[in-house]
Amino acid sequence: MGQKPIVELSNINKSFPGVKALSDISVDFYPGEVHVLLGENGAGKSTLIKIISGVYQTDSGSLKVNGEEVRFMNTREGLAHGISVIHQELSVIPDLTVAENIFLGREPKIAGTGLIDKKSMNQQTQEILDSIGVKISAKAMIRRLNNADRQMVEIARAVSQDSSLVIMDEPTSSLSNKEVDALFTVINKLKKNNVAVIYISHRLKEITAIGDRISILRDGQLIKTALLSEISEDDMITLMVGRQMTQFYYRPEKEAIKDEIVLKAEHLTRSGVFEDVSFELRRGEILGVAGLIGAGRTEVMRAIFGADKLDGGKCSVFGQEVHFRSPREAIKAGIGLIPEDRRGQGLLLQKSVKENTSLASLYANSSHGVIDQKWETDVARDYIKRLHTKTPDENARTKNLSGGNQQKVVIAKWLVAKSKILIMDEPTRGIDVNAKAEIYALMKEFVENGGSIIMVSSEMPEVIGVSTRIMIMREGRVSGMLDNTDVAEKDIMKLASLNAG
Amino acid sequence: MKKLRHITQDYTMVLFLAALFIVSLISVPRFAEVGNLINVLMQITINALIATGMTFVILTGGIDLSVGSVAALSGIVSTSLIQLTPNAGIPMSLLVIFGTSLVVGGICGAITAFNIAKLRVPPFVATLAMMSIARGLAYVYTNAKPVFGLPDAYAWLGLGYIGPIPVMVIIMIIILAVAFLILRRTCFGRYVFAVGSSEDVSQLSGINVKRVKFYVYIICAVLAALAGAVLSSRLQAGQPAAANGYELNAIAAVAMGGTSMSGGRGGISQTILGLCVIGIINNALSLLGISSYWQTIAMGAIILIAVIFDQNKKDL
Amino acid sequence: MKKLRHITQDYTMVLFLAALFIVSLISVPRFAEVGNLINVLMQITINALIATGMTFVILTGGIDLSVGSVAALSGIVSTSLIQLTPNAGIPMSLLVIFGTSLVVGGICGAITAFNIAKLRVPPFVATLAMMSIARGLAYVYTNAKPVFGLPDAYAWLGLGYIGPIPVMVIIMIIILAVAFLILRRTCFGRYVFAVGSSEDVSQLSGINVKRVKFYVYIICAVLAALAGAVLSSRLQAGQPAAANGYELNAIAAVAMGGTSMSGGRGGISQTILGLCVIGIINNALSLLGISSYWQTIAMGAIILIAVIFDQNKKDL
Amino acid sequence: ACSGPGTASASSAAASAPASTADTAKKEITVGVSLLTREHVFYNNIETALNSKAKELGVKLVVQDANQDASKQLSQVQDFITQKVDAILLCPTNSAGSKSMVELAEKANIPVLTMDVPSDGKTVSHISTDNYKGGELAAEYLVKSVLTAKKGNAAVITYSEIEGCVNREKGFTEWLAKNAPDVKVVDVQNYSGDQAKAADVMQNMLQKHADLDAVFCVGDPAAMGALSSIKSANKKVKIIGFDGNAEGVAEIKKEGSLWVADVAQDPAKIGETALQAAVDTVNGKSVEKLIAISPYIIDKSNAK
Ligand SMILES: Nc1ncnc2c1ncn2[C@@H]1O[C@H](COP(=O)(O)OP(=O)(O)OP(=O)(O)O)[C@@H](O)[C@H]1O
Ligand SMILES: Nc1ncnc2c1ncn2[C@@H]1O[C@H](COP(=O)(O)OP(=O)(O)OP(=O)(O)O)[C@@H](O)[C@H]1O
Ligand SMILES: [Mg+2]
Ligand SMILES: [Mg+2]
Repeated sequence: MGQKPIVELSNINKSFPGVKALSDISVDFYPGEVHVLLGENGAGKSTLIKIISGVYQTDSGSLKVNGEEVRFMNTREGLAHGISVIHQELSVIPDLTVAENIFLGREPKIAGTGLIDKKSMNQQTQEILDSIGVKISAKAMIRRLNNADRQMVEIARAVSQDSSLVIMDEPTSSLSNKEVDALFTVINKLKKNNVAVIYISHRLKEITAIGDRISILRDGQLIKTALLSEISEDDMITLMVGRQMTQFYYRPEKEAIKDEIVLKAEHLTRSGVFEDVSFELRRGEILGVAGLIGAGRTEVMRAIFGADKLDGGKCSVFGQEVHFRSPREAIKAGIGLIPEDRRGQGLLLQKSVKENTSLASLYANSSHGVIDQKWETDVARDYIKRLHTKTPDENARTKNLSGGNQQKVVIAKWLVAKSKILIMDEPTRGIDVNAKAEIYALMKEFVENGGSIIMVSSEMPEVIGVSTRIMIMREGRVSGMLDNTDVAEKDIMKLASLNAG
Repeated sequence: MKKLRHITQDYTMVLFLAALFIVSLISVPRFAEVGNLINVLMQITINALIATGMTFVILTGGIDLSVGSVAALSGIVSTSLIQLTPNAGIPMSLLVIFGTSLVVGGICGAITAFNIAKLRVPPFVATLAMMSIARGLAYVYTNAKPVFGLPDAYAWLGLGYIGPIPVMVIIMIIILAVAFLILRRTCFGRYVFAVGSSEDVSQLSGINVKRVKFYVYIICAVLAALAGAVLSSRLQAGQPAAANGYELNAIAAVAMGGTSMSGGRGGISQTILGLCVIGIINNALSLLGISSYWQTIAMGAIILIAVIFDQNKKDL
Repeated sequence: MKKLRHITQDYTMVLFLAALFIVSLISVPRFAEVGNLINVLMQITINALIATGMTFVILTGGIDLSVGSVAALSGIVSTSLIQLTPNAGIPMSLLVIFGTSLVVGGICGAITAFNIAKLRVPPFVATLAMMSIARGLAYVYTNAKPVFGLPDAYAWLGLGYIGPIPVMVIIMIIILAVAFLILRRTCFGRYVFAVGSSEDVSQLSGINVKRVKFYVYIICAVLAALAGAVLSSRLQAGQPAAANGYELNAIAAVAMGGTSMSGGRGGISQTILGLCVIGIINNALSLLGISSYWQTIAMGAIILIAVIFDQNKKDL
Repeated sequence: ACSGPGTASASSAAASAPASTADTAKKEITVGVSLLTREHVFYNNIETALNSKAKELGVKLVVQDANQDASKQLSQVQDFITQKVDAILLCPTNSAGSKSMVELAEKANIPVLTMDVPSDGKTVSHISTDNYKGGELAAEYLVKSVLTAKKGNAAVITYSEIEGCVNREKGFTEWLAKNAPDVKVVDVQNYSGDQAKAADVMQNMLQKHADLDAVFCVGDPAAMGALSSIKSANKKVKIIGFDGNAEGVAEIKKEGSLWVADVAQDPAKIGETALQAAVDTVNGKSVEKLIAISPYIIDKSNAK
C-alpha cells in the first residue's frame, strides 16, 4: 500500500504486576486494510489495542496517530482522534436503550435547548441498525437483549462513529454465521471508505476470509507481520503456538457410549422462549446443540439446570423424574453448567483464580463446612497446569486475566465439581486453537470416564468436530437430530435456518 | 403515551399511593381539607429538595450522608448573613438564601466530590466525614445558639404564599420538574444513569465518569443547602441542630420509590412517589392523634408493606 | 507468610493506625497508661460487636440500619427480664443476657432476613423499617421510661473484670476471632464473599444465595442484640433511646477499614482496623480535652485522611 | 507534673487568665464535666457559667459532651478517671444508667455531682431545675393569664426521648387535671428535638383542632417551630415555652406576640452552684444533697 499508516506503534512495552504483557512491539496500521491480530490467550492482543485506544498507557515506546505522536489518557481522547473500539468484553450499558447506547457521548440535541432529541436519535439508530441488517428496536432496553444482540449494538455503535480506525476485539465470539456474514459486509463497507480495521479473533476461517494483513503475537512479543495472502493457516498456528499442531478435535470413541440414558427431556416448554423440546442424553456421549442465535438453546439449558422455571414438560436424570427449583438441586443431582456469559454468570471477577476454581465444589470437599485449604490450593494449581491457564499464580484476581484465560477458569470450576453431566454453553468462546484442543481432549477424557456432555455451540466446525450426536434448534423448537457421521455444515444450516423446510 | 408506560411500570407503588390517599381521605378527619393537603405539600418540601439531589447521587450508585449537616450549615450562614441587613426586603432575602445555598452547597459539595471522584474515597466514608465536619462547623460557628431575630421578609420564602400556594411548594415543584428534565432529557442525565449502571463500561464509552460523579455530589449538596436555607426561612431561625438525620429520610424516599441503591435504575418520578407516601403517612398518623411511639412503628410497617407489594409485582 | 501478605495488602491503614497510636502515646497525656488502653478497648466493644455483624451484611452487598434499634430493644427486654429475678447471680444474668440476645436478635433478624431474602425488599428499606419498628416497640414497651433497679450481678458482664481484662473485652475478642474464622475458613464465609461479588454467579455455582443472605441478617441482628444487652449491663439500665445512631458508627468502622460497600471485598481484619482507628481518635481527642465541636470536625477529617491515604496506596 | 499544657486547651480561657496564675501555690483542682449535649443552649449556658466560675475559682475544667448517649458518657467518665480529675460534674443522659458511672468514680474515690437530671447512683449532690415544677408553673400561668375563664383547649409539644422534658409535660398536664379540669389537653405530640418537626406537628395540630387556645412547648426550639406554623396559619394560639433562651425572650418582648410566656430555667446559676459545690466537696466542706434552682416565669412584664 502506498498510503501512510494511520497508527504507528514503535517499541511498545507494557507490564502488569507479575506479567510482562507486551515487549517491544512495533507495528503499523494502514487505512482501507483489515489488520488481524492473532495469538494465544494472554498473548497481549487486548492489551495492545487498549493502548492504542487509550484504556491503558504504554510503559515505554511511542504511539503515533496520523503521524503525530500521542498519549491518550482515556478512551475519550482516543475517540476524539477517530479510534473506535469494540471491546472483547461486552461494553454496552444495560440500563440505557439501544439508541442511547449507540449515541452515548454524541447525542443529537434539539437546537438551542440542550435537551436530547430523542426522536431523531431513535430514527437514526433504526437506520443504522437496518443498514447492518439487525432486527432490534432502537428503544429496547439493553438489559432485555441477549448477548448476540448486545454485541451487534456495539458493532453498530463502533461503525457509526465515523472513525478512521475501528478496532474489533473478538467481535464474533458470541455470534453465529448469519451475524458474522452481516459483520463482514459492514467491514467491507468500512474498507471501501478507507477506514482501517484491526480485527482480533481465534477463528482462523474468519481471519483468512476478512484479513489483509496479520500480526502474530506470542507471550507479549511480535513474532511476525505478513500479508495474509503470503501465509498459510498451518504457519499461523505454528507461529502462534510455537510448535506444530496436528490434531484439533478429539471426538470420543463411539464404543464409549453406553445405552444408559442419563438425562431425558420430554416436551420441555417455557412460554415465549422454547416449546416442546425433547431429547435424550446417554452416558459417555457428547451431544452437540447447534442453532442460530436466539434459537433458545441457552434458555433450554438454563431451565434444565434449574436456573429458570419450566412451564411444561418433564425432565428425568438417571431415570428419576426431577423438578429442580434451583441450580443447587441440579448440582446435587450431578449436573454442571458452564454459562455462556463468563463475566456475568461464570466468574467472581474480584476473586482469585483459586476461589473461583473451588467455588462449586467447596462444600463437598470440606469437613463439616470448614474449607480444606490444602485441597483448594492443590486443585487450583493442578487445573492451571492442565488447562495452561496464563496467570501469575492461583491467587491472582480473575478480573486481570485475559478473556480466554478467564474462560479456562470457568471450565476448571466445573471440571473440579466432578459433575456426571456437564452442560457447556459456548465453552470455547474466546479460546485459542491450542487451548481448544486441550479442552476437547479433556472433554473426551471426561466422557470416556463415564460422564456425559451437552455442548451448545455456534461454531459449526466445533460441533461437528467433537459431538457424537447433534441436536439442532430453531425458534425455540428442536428442528433436527443428526448422528454425527459425515455431517456437513450445510446439513446443519439447513435445519437451523428460518427459511428452511 | 410514553409517560403512561413509564408510570405503569411502577404502577403498584402508584396504586399503593392512591389507596393510601383514599383511605386517608375517608378515615382521617380533616385530612381531605384543602388546607391540609397544602400542609402535606409543605411538610414534604424540605425532604423533597434533599431527596432530589440524593436521587442523582444514588442513581450513580453513590450515597450522601452529609445532606443534613450541610443543610444546617447553610441555614446558619444564610440567617447570619441576613442579620447583617436588618431591613432586608424580599428580593434581598431571596438573594441571600439562594446565594448562600450555592456557595455553601458548592463548597461542601466540591470537597466531597473531589474526595470521591478524584481521590476515590468511597462515597459512604467521604460523605460521613463531611457530615461530621459540616455539623461541627455549624456548632463552632454558633456555639450551639440559634441565629434569630431575622427581618420579616426573610420568612417569605418559607411561610409566604403566592395565591393559594406556599412559595416553598412552588420552589419544590420547579426543582422537581427541572431535575426530571435533566435526568430524562439531557446528556448529563443519561450519563448519570450510565455511570450507575456500569462505571467501567461508561469509562470505555468515553464518558467522563469523574466529572459526572463530581457534578452529582455538587448538585446534591447545593440542593441540601437550599433545603437548609428554606428551612431557616420557614422557622425564622438558623439552628445548628437542624435537619439532623434528614439523610435517612431522603434516602428512604428515594429507595422506597424504587430507585436502586446500586445505581442505574430509578428516577425523579419514583422519588416523588416515595415522598408522597411518606408525607401522607406522617400527616395522617399525626392527624389521627396516634401516640408518637406507635407512629414510628406504623411508619416502618407501612413502608415495608408498600415495598413488598411493589417488589413482588415487579417479579411477575 | 500468607497472613503477612494479607496484612501488607492493607498496610497503609495499618501504618496509619500505628502512626496514630504512636502520636497518641507521645502527645496525649495519660494515653499510654495501661488503664487507659483498656478503656479504649472497652469503649470500642459495643461498636465492635455491632460492626462484626455489619461486616457480614456489608460483605454480601447489603446494609443493616436497624442495629441500633435492635440493640435498644434487646437491652430493654434483657433488663426487664432480670428485674423479675431480683436475686439473680452472675450465671442467671449471663443466661438472661445471652438468651435475650438470641431471641430478640433472632426474631428481628429473621423478619428482616425474610423480607430481604424471600420478599426481595431492598436491604436499605427493609432494615430502615425494622429500625423504626424496633425503636417504636422499645418506647411503647417502656413508655419511654428506663428500666432500672437491677441486681448487682447483672453488671458483671459490662463492668466486671477477669484478671486485668474487662469481661466485655474478652467477649469482644472471642466474637471477633470466631467471626474471622468463619469468614476466612468456612464455606459459609466464602459464600458470603461470593454472594457479595455476584449473586448470579453464586446462584449458578450452586450456592443457596437466599440462605446466605438470611443468615447474615440474623447474625447481624443477634450481635446487635448482644451489644444492646451488654450495654444495658454496662449502664445497669435499659433505655429505649440507647444505641441511637450506632448503625452509622458501625458502618463507618467497616467502611473505613476498607471493606467495600458493594460487597465481596474486605473482612473482619479490616473492621478491626477501622474500630481501632475510630476508638483511638475518640479517646485521644477526649483526653486532650478538645471541645466536642472540634472533636466532631477532627474525627471527620482524620477518617478522611486515613481513607485517602489507604485508597491511593491501593491504586499503585 | 502531668497536668501540663496538653490538657489545658479546653479551658484555655481559664488557664490564660492572669487571676488563676497568681494564686496557684496549692495544687490546682481539676473538674471533669460531661454535659448531656452541646446541642442545646441550656447546656451551653451551663458551660459558659462553669467556665467563668472556674476562672474565678482557679479551677481547671475538662468539658465533654455525651451527645445524649449514655454509653459515650460512661466512656467519658472512664477518661476522667484516667485523667485523675478531682471531681466529676455530670448532666446524666438518664437517671437510670448513670449508676455505673457514679460507681466507677466512687471506686476511684472521685466525688460525683449531677446537674439537671439526677442519677440513681449515690452522688454527693444534685443541682437542678425542678422540671416538674416548671411544668406546673406553665399550667398555672396558662390558667391565670391566658384562659382566665379556666376553660379551653391546650396542646403539648413534648420531647419523649428526654426524661427532664417528659417531667415538664407531666407537671403541666397533671396540674391542669387537678386544678383546672375544664382546660383540656387535647393533644400531645413529640418533636424529638427537631424544630422543623415541631413546625409540622403544630401545623397538624392546628388542622386537627380548630379551637385550640394554647400550646405548651417543653423546649424553646419547639416553641420557635410552633410559632412559625401558627403565624403562617394566621391563628391566635398562645404559646408557653420552656428554657428561657434568648430567642424566646426576644419573641415575648415583641408587641402582640403569641408567645406569651416562657418557663425560665437558670442554667447559669445551676452551673455556678454546681462548680462551687464541687470545689467545696474537694476541699472537704459538706454540701447539700439536693440544691433546687427554681424555675420562674418570664412574660412581657419581666422580659428584658
Ligand atoms: N489489568 C491487568 N492487570 C494485570 N494483568 C493484566 C491486566 N490486563 C491484562 N493482564 C495480563 O496481560 C496479559 C495479556 O493479556 P491480554 O488480555 O492482552 O491477552 P489477549 O491476547 O487479549 O488474550 P485473550 O485471547 O485470552 O483475550 C495476560 O497475562 C493478562 O493476565
Ligand atoms: N433476559 C431476557 N429478556 C427477554 N428476552 C430474552 C432474554 N434472554 C433471552 N431472551 C430471548 O429469548 C430467546 C432465546 O435466547 P437464547 O439466548 O436462549 O438463544 P440461544 O439459542 O442460546 O442463542 P445464543 O447463542 O445467543 O445464546 C431470544 O429470542 C432472546 O432474545
Ligand atoms: Mg483479549
Ligand atoms: Mg446461547
